[in-house]
Amino acid sequence: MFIYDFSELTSKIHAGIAGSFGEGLLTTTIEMTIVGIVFITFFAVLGLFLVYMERKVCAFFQCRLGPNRVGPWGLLQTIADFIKLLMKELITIKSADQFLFNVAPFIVIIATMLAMGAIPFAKGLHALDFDIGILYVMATSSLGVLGILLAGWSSNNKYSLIGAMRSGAQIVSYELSVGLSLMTIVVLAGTMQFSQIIAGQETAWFIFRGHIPAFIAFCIFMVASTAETNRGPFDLAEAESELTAGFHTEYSGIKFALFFLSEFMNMFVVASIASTVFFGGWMPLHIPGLGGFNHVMDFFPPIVWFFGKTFTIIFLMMWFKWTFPRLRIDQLLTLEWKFLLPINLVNILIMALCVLNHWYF
Amino acid sequence: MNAIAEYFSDLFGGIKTLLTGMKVTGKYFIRSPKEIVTQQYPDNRDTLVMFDRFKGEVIMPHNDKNEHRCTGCGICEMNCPNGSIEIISKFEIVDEKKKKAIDKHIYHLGMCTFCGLCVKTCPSKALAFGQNFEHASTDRNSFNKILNKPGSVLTKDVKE
Amino acid sequence: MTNEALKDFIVTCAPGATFTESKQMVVAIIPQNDFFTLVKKLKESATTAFDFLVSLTGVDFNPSLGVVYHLESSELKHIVCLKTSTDDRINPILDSITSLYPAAELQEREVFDLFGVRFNNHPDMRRLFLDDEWVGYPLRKDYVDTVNIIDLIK
Amino acid sequence: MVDADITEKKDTVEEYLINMGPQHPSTHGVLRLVVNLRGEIVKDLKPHCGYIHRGIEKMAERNTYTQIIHLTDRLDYLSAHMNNEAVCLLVEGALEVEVPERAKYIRTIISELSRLASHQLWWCVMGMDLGALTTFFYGLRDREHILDIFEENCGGRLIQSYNCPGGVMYDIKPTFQQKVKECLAYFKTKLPEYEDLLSGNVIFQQRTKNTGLITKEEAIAYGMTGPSGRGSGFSCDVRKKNPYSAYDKVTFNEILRTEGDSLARYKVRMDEMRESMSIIEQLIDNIPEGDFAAKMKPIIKLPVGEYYQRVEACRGEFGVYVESRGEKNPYRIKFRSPNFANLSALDYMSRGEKIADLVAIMSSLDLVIPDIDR
Repeated sequence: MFIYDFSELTSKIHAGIAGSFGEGLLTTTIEMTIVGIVFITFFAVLGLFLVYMERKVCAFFQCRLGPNRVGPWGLLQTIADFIKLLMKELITIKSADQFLFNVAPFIVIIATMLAMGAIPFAKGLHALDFDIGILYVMATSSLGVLGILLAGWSSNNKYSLIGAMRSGAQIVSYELSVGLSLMTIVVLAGTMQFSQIIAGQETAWFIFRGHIPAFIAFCIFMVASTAETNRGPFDLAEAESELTAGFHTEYSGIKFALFFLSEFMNMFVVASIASTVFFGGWMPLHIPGLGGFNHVMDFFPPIVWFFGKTFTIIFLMMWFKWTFPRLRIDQLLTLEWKFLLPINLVNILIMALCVLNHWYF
Repeated sequence: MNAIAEYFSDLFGGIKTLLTGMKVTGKYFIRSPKEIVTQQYPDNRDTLVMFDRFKGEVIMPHNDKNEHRCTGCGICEMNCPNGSIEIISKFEIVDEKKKKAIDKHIYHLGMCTFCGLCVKTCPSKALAFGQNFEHASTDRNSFNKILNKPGSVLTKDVKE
Repeated sequence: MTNEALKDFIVTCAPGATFTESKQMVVAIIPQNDFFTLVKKLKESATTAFDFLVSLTGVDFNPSLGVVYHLESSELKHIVCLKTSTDDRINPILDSITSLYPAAELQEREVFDLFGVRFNNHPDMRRLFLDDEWVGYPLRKDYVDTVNIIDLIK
Repeated sequence: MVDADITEKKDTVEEYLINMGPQHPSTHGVLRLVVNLRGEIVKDLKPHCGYIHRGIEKMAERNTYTQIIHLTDRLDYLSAHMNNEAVCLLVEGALEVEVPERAKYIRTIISELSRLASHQLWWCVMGMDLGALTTFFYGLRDREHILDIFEENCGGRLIQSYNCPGGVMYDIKPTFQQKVKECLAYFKTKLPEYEDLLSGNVIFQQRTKNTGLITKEEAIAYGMTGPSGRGSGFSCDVRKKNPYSAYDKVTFNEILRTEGDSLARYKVRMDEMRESMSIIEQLIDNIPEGDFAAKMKPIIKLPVGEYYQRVEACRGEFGVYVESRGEKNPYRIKFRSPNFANLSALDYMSRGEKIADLVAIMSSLDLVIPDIDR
């Protein structure tokens, strides 16, 4: 296996900076700043691309063309929209809680960015590699609900409040399923560290190694994570036909754009976790016993594998959104507590049995 | 036991209906270039042909000798439910006889509801519907149109 | 039920009822005081069973103000038209039939809005279409359209 | 007189008011509902109408009978043709004019095409209200084929003004039959997709089943007609009850369901689309030759008296009541609009339901606001 390890590059950069500034606080600060700038740039570019992708994908589902006027195939449409949102007036609500109202979108976006830090894009290409990586991602990604609750509460709008309360109930419930379905794989992998999880999938991806329980876990993860990102059919917090725009009814301009962006970035985070945990992340498709095939697969760079898998899963989530009607709040909770959670618990037990008896590949 | 069977039949039945729905949208996604029905409106202006009965606006057809068929009888004005037609007539001296003719046939497009009564009731078939539908304008005076062209006269073959 | 039997039924319930000629249905003019009891009987009696309020129309008969009711029976499929009116143009009051037909609630509000006829025992007698500050009742014949909204043509 | 206006209530910890509308995505126009909520549960609601009140009845009093027709287009714009037909039938009935058979056939076919187009629009909007946006585009796409037929033959896509007393304005085009058949053949391949995408979907079923319940007796008392009434088992189809135009020459079923919930109303409409297609198929090849309109006097004066004419519009019974004093204008004209009666039942139906169900119920009633406000 000759996959390029990005840690070589990063250690070279580190050596270069350390050579000039010496090991210490200054170097760390400079490195962190560089990482931060890289992430914010990546964040913005990816967000714009995802919005474009959503528009095109949903257009094709709906027998439409999608954006096609600004730039070739409408590629610059999202950039134009972004500029428009930047220039729009920021409406301040007279009776809103100003501080919370302004801080809410940033909480949402920061939570998403924190979660992004732990995602391994290629071998050695990640900002953080905790040994409790999965736990960290779950913890940070669920922080976003705080922002949504605050946004709904501080807007002083009843629609917003209903949306925020729905979102709270929804995320608190579905966090369980997301966690448990990831735990199923953790049982199989024996580690919570993302780099270790990917290394464990060198022979074959976990969804194949863990066969039935892993597949069930994947299905549950897909459902639960779609719910956690507040995307249709679980977009009750927005529910534009009931609550006009839910928790962000009163937001405009760039603050609205932050909410908008965070929805898409959450989707990316969730999809990349799914691809990392179930489909080996940047690990190429390996089938045990077929050395030649595996060799050919290795020629594709890992970053292509990672984004290929992630965008496939994002496409799947878009497919859900543009096909299904929205659930009602009681049905949403019924789905979680009556179906997903019991199945998940049984599933994790089955996985434990499989691991104990070596019933996996 | 029955309850458990019901639980699983609910679950799998539900998943099956969801997959059927996804099959429909997925089919359209895969066949998307063929299935797209969007009309590229301003681009397809050259090929866009409206049906001949399409009620775009009321027009008064003139022949190549700049003659129209309106005698100025006022039936269209009377029949119009919302007063969008105004006829200003004048008296001409033709063959030493005083004769009524139209001076201006004013049509207020902004008030028209396209009911078609003027066209239908016109005894000399002087009015017709035009197919132009791009009426948008920033000047409201542009909606007050004079249908008879300047200098036009009544054709000879219209009986009084 | 034949039209003749229906006429007899109406006359027995409301002795003051008179009938006008119509090819389509029985049209009965009922005195204001007998009206509610008549409708109640028409609805509850098994032979008539008028349970469906088709339409409720306010009419300015000039000088009297009235309401025209079209009732139909969903089972027996016969239809009747009832008219009642009041001569008081300043403070016209009729009986509400909302307690018999919930469908009448909004329609009576509409009549109040456009003709100014108040209905006794109506749960929520407010204007429906026009704002509360509107002066006059537009569908009355003596209504003067000061802002010239409706009278567009001459 | 007690003013029971719930807008005067104050918000408390338990109960609060929200204004749905006049600008709200799911009220489909400018209807305003003041909803009293307890958490997500609807306690009661009050409709506030009049945001699009144009005084059509007052305007009609100043117009002649031919001029009124184009005003009725603007009531329930999705069943514009049926509304026109109601006025025309009333005038023809009062003057005892015999309408040519050809006109009757054309009217019936266009009516059923309107019903089909209206139900397609309703279907896509119902999906959209429940959050499945894709249905909206599929419904509109299929509706376009019918609107093209309208445009070619009547000149208008939505509001055709195709009827006139005595018949129809112009004769149909020679391609009419061919185009209608093609359109039906096309739609028959698409209707199963509607069922796959929405009707069968488990989320949709759960959302609509047992919500907005109304019994047959209540539906009659509230005057609910059309598919909404038939979803509760109220046999109210005017086409069956008092056949007009060419409805006595075709065989079709009146779709009745007894459940009385949103799903029943949905299914009634879905089945009505099939019935409409069957009616058109029975008529399309048998359009008799002859005049497309009877000769009418240029100035129509109705004899003194009162007239009531009912037709089955897309949303229920549309009625026209005319009080004539023998002049060329009606003394009083009233349009009995089906949506107005259906709206009055909304409060009853949505009590105790969730706010998300309220949206589904409104969708299943298929309210068209200009018809309510008139």
